[in-house]
Amino acid sequence: MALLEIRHMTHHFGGLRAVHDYNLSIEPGQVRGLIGPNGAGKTTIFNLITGIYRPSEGQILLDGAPIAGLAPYQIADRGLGRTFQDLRLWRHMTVLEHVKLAHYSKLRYGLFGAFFGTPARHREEDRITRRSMELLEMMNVAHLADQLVPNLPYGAQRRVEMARALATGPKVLFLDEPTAGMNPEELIQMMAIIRKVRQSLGLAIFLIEHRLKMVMELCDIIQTLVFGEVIAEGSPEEIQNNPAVIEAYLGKEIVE
Amino acid sequence: WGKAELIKVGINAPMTGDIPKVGEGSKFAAQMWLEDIKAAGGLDVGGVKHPVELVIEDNESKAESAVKTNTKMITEDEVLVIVGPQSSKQAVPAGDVANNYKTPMISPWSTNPDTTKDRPYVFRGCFLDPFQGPVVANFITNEFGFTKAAVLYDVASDYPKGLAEFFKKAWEELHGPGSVVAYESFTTKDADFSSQLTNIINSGAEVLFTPQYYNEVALIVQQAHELGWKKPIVGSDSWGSAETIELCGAACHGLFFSTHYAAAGATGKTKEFIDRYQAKHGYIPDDVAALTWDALGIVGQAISTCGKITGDVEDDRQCVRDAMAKIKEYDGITGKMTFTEEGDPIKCAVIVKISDKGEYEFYKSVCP
Amino acid sequence: MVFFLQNIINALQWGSFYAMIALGYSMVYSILMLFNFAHGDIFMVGAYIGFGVATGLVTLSATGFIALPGWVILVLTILLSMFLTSFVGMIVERVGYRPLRDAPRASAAITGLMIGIILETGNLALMGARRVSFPPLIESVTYNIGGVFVTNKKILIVVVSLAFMLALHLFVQRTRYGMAMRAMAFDFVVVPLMGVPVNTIARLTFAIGSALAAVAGILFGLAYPVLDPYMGIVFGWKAFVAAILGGRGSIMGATLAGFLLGFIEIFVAMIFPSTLRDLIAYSIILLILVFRPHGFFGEPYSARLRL
Amino acid sequence: MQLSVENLRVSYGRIKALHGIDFHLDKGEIVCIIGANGAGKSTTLRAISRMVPVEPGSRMTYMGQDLLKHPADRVVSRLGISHVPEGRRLFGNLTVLENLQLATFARKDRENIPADIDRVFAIFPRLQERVSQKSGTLSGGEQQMLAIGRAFMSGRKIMLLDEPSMGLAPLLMLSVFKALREINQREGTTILLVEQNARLALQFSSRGYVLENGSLVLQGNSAELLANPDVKKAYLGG
Amino acid sequence: MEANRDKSPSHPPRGKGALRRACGRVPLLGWLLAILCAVLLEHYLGKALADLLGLRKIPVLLGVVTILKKPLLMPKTVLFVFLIYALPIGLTARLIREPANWLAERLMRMPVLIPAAVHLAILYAILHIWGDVSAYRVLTLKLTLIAVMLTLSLNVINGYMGEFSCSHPGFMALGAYATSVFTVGLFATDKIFGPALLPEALGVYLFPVALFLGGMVAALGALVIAIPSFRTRGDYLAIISLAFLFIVKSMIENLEFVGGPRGLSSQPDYASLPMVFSACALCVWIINNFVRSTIGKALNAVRDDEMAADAMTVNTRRTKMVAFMFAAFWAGVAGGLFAHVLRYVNPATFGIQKLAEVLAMVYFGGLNSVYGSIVGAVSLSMLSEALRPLEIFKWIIIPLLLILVMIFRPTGLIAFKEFDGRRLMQPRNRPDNEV
Ligand SMILES: Nc1ncnc2c1ncn2[C@@H]1O[C@H](COP(=O)(O)OP(=O)(O)OP(=O)(O)O)[C@@H](O)[C@H]1O
Ligand SMILES: Nc1ncnc2c1ncn2[C@@H]1O[C@H](COP(=O)(O)OP(=O)(O)OP(=O)(O)O)[C@@H](O)[C@H]1O
Ligand SMILES: [Mg+2]
Ligand SMILES: [Mg+2]
Repeated sequence: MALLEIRHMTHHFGGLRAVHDYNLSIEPGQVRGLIGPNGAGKTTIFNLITGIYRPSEGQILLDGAPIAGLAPYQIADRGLGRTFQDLRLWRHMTVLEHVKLAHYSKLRYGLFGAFFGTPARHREEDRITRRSMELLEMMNVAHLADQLVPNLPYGAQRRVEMARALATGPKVLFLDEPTAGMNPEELIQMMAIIRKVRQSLGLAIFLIEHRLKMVMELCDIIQTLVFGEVIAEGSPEEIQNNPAVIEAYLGKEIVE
Repeated sequence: WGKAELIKVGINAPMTGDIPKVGEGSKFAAQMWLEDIKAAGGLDVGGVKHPVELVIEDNESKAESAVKTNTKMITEDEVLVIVGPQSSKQAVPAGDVANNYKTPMISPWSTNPDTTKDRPYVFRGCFLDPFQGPVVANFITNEFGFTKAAVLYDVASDYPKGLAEFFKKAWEELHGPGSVVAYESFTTKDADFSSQLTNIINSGAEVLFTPQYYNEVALIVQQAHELGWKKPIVGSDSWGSAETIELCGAACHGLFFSTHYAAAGATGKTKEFIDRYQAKHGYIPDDVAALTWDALGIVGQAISTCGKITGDVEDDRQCVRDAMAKIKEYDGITGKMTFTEEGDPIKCAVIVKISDKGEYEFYKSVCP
Repeated sequence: MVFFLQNIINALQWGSFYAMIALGYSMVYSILMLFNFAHGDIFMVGAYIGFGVATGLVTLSATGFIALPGWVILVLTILLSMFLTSFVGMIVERVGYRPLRDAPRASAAITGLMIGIILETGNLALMGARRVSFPPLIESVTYNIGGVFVTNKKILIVVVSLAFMLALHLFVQRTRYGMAMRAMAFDFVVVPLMGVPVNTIARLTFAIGSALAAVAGILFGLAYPVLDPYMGIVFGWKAFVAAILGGRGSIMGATLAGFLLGFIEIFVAMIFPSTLRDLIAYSIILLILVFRPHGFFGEPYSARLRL
Repeated sequence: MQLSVENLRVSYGRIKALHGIDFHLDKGEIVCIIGANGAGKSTTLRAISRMVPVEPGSRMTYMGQDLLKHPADRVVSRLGISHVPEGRRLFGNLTVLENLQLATFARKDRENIPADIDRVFAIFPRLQERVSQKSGTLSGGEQQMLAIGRAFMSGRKIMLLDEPSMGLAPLLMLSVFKALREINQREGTTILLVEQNARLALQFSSRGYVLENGSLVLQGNSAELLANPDVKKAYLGG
Repeated sequence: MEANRDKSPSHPPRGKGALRRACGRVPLLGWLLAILCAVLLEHYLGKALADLLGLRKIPVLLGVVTILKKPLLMPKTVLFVFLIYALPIGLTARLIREPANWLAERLMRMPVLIPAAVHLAILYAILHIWGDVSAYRVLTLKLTLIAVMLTLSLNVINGYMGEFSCSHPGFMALGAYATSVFTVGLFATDKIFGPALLPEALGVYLFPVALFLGGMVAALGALVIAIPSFRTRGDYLAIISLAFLFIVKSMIENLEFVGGPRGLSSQPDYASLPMVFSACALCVWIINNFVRSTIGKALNAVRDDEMAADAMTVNTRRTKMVAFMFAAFWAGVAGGLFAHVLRYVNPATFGIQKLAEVLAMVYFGGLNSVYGSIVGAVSLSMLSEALRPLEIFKWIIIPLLLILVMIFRPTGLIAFKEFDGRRLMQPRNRPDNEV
């Protein structure tokens, strides 16, 4: 049984069919890519899986259990972590607080601890601080721990978002254009980070990207989405040479 | 004989907030009273002329502020006696403070029984709702012979609400249950009463009683006429302001209300006061000014009859309070007053008719 | 039936005030996304300015110098007061809102609240504690139509306010000024990049909103001729309710919600014991919002909105 | 020289973003500015379109007249300098069409507007399909097209583009750049382009500047810069 | 750090330059002890000094009231304040700097509750002795402490969670009435509830229970707003909360058994200074604990980006519900205390005006900040008390001041600042604690 399995997922916005009969199955440790022209419905697929929208039709199974219809926080808690295409960080919080907060559902002190500052709470806070710092180190942003996020360079913000997503303890990590707005050097750094994450945490990754270098080098299997439908699925080489993909997405000049 | 002790009189009045006009009236009356004392060279207590100082404080028309003001005047300024606060929502909690500190206080205008209840140090200068309600009910019955009345009042304000209830009770005692055919209310600061008035007109009432303040009176009366009401409208002492006519105009001519004194055709001291006030401030004093004036008169008399001011403010307060409780038949501009055990005055009410010139004419007097 | 019709007339008049004031509120609200808590007090100032102008004109006309009929005075009063009050609005914008444009919205709301208090207190200090009576510019005539009483003033009020609403709606929906206003509501930082002069639009918005408040103030003066410095508070807050209930930035919504509020208040008082009016009326509002969480014409909460 | 910038200095509070840079644009050119994250590229564009205040001593002239005496809206409406801001910044509550119309707010030649809108749709047919959709719900790439279209509507003397390739699919990226070149050639619009994707930017432009930590460190024609080993190392991914 | 320490309420007016540097290394403990000295001085010598200077009484509120009422007395008043407060505080603080630092250091080595208790005890002693001089001061103090609770609890919703809630006076009213019904019904003889049901003596001990109940009633009321907040936010929620306020007010006006608009009086005199002080200290402590915990930080996340919060496992519904109920609880407790300080409540007290007052305090002091709320509540309460002699102009000056603050510090005086008790109490003899 696959880790995450999606069957026949379809979604409409009003009259617009954004996603049609979408299927996916991710195995542990896999890196999957999702590419497609702008407006194809990639982000919508992420939003559907992570519970921000509820699919009009179809099933989503995580470890065999259906998760469609659960609230986003419940889905996140069960092991789907994500980043956002348009960086959704909390303006007034520090980097460390971001990562700590993502431990929310796993906190072991309740409101009582929050109100009265029990020793259990202090222990717990110390524990998640340590773990958060580890994650920040992994992302090479530990030195920024006490900064407020709006002051950070764009690339750092992306990495904070990723650390935050990892802190939820995901089984599958969803990355929506993690390198948008980065220069080639940062792109290479980001690729290294993703490899590191995959190796050390052993989780599956699902990636939306327009930077071909990234997709082709990192992904095991790539899906190409056009108008909400998957037109091709396969290894990087297969995709790169698929005429339909070239036609709809890559363009001849790029491939050449 | 050193210098004569300074006597401080506190005035706790709403200079800002909802009813600044009331504060203004109290302040003006108090200042006139002080002028008189000054002219006389001080307040004569047992043959010694004591200088008098007014401590006028703003209570912002808020309960907590009135409490603070009273506390401040008592403990900081060490006033001998306090006049005010005017409305019950401030006078009730402020009275508690005065009573706790054993400082005599007289609220000229508060009609809520709680203000003075079980508080030996607290007095008031006006009659209470339980008295005024029946006065009006009897008056209407005797004068017009009506049996079906309607009431329109402000639920969120304690004075109109209290009076409305007492009127209703008195009326139903006279004419049986259900004889108040419409009992309608609105909320402070409302300006439109058309729905309630439509209900009232629809109910077949013969008379409308509305114990409201003057600004609302103008609106109620005009709107009632616009909705086709031609029957009498009767009010209470809260109508007794020069502004009622100013705001209401001809619409109010010919209406009746019960009050403490009638400005038009007043004679003697009352007229003197009215003329003096009008000369100075340009308008005929409201009932609240007249009541404050009387309250200060009572205070003055109580201090005088107390016999001596020692400078030990606690003893003096006790002395003044005892003297005040003993006042008999104080002859004020709003009538003769004697205090009951609770510190409430026994005094007559006056029914006033608004003449076609817009003056308040004495119509008849009703005594308990 | 007569009874019912009468209350509809009542509600129309009452609702038109809420609608007019909500409209001015909604103007500012929909453009700058600010709660203009000073709006109720601008309404008060408008009424007083109207009072001043009307009294002046009446006196002038009484001297016989130029005898003007009542309706001419009324029209002149409305126009002059709109003009004058719009300056008050512009000053409020300049002093209280422009410096705070990048600040959290709530801070600007607090400034508005404070400006309101200053206007109230300033009025109290200037005019003294007495209330003033608005001059009856037109002879009140009551028509009895089958037991339903209607006055010429009521008709005037409803008609004038509906006319202003329609005009404003067209202005906002059809003109580029209106479009610029709606865009500013969303993100005013980049509005200048479209060649739109932001300050002018903001000033214009406040000017229009305040001018409407002046009209409302004068009509109010005609219908309820007692003015006091605190008369705007309750109206301001209720307009706040109506403006938002209508839906963020929707002129039609604000109008509709204003009338709705008027109808609810009048009819609740008609059907239920009137002591329970606020309790029931606002429970209804609350329920409406529970089931329509974004007002009548509003869009869902957008994360772009500042604090 | 159409636009000349001398000693441009900008700071955000205590953070100095630009330390006095000089550059110029000639009419009809395509010029790019490349540089790392946070180098001050966007700030440069914002300074030209008067979105951020500049420090005293900075000079900017447009066709010989002082640009600094114009507030932001008049830079667009009088001088015809339009700006596609970073992150698109569409008016999400307006429809696609309304966004385009709004950009013509101050235009005097109102009769040409419908034709111009049609031209935008000709360049980006996708927008025509979405013409009455609220722009807030467009996909990232669609939004980018609209942002460019909007700039096209508001001013065409100079267009300042802040990372137009961000988030675009490869094919679309090409068509956007083609469209830009078309606008440049047909209308004679000068284009100042800021890009992370330095290779693309240099291929597309005729001249380039390299910005590092708020100062210009290199300039030259694009082919030279492409061949420059330092540039290669730092910005072209080795 | 330094700047904020100066603004915290119990501190003397800010010194300048050299003086400031000299005082800079005095720990909080030192300041508290120095102020204690000053108030003791006033307690024992104040009257004598006032007589000597020809002032009739010890000036309340640092003489501002006196100066405004009688400007001629200004030199004397200022001299008094200087001799009794400024000079002794400055001198003592300087003199006991070393021992105080030593003591602070020792204290900080113990479990944090102990130094906290010591500091609070001294603070209480200061307030108590200061208040002993006149009942007016005590009353002002109590109402100020209550204002702190209200402001702080509203900040939880409006600052930390970023909603614009208008219902706080409503919560306060619920608490005030619930508590009053409890105490008046059980422990007082009055005309509404008849004779006392329980012996009077028990009342004082059960008062905290009454307050707790009041808080719970308010918290239940908060559900009315918390539940719609799942579906809507921002402006819509603002008017829901406003409607709630109108509803509560109207409901109480219609409840005859609590007196309707006439109000409810004869509450027993339970709200003593120690009671109010402990409630306030508890409130500050618990709220501060909460907002600094990761669970509390979820409020900030919901404010800044709810969708992201949701995707990061934060149960946003629960978070909102907790925030509303928690804040309402404290507003209810504050309301209960308020009712017992005044010993009278009526629905008119809990209207728009109260709302404007609390909102002003929150935004003046600073959003998202416990410091800010304390500073906002204390400074505005004190200011509006001190400016009372100006009557109408007070209501021009205070709003102007607020507008200026908003223009220059749009998020309030001390916004987004964590209140760290431990750091506050640190000894300051080492440079690293200086900052
Ligand atoms: N809430 C919504 N309401 C209506 N339409 C929507 C909504 N969200 C997205 N869409 C539409 O659905 C389509 C798919 O959008 P989506 O954001 O998934 O695209 P994408 O593949 O992520 O594109 P990009 O690469 O540009 O980010 C787009 O045409 C968009 O306009
Ligand atoms: N609004 C702001 N407030 C404070 N600092 C800012 C602001 N905007 C930019 N900065 C700072 O100014 C510097 C230059 O920023 P700018 O946005 O111009 O960089 P950029 O070259 O466009 O980078 P990027 O590639 O990330 O867009 C950076 O250090 C940035 O942190
Ligand atoms: Mg996308
Ligand atoms: Mg940039």
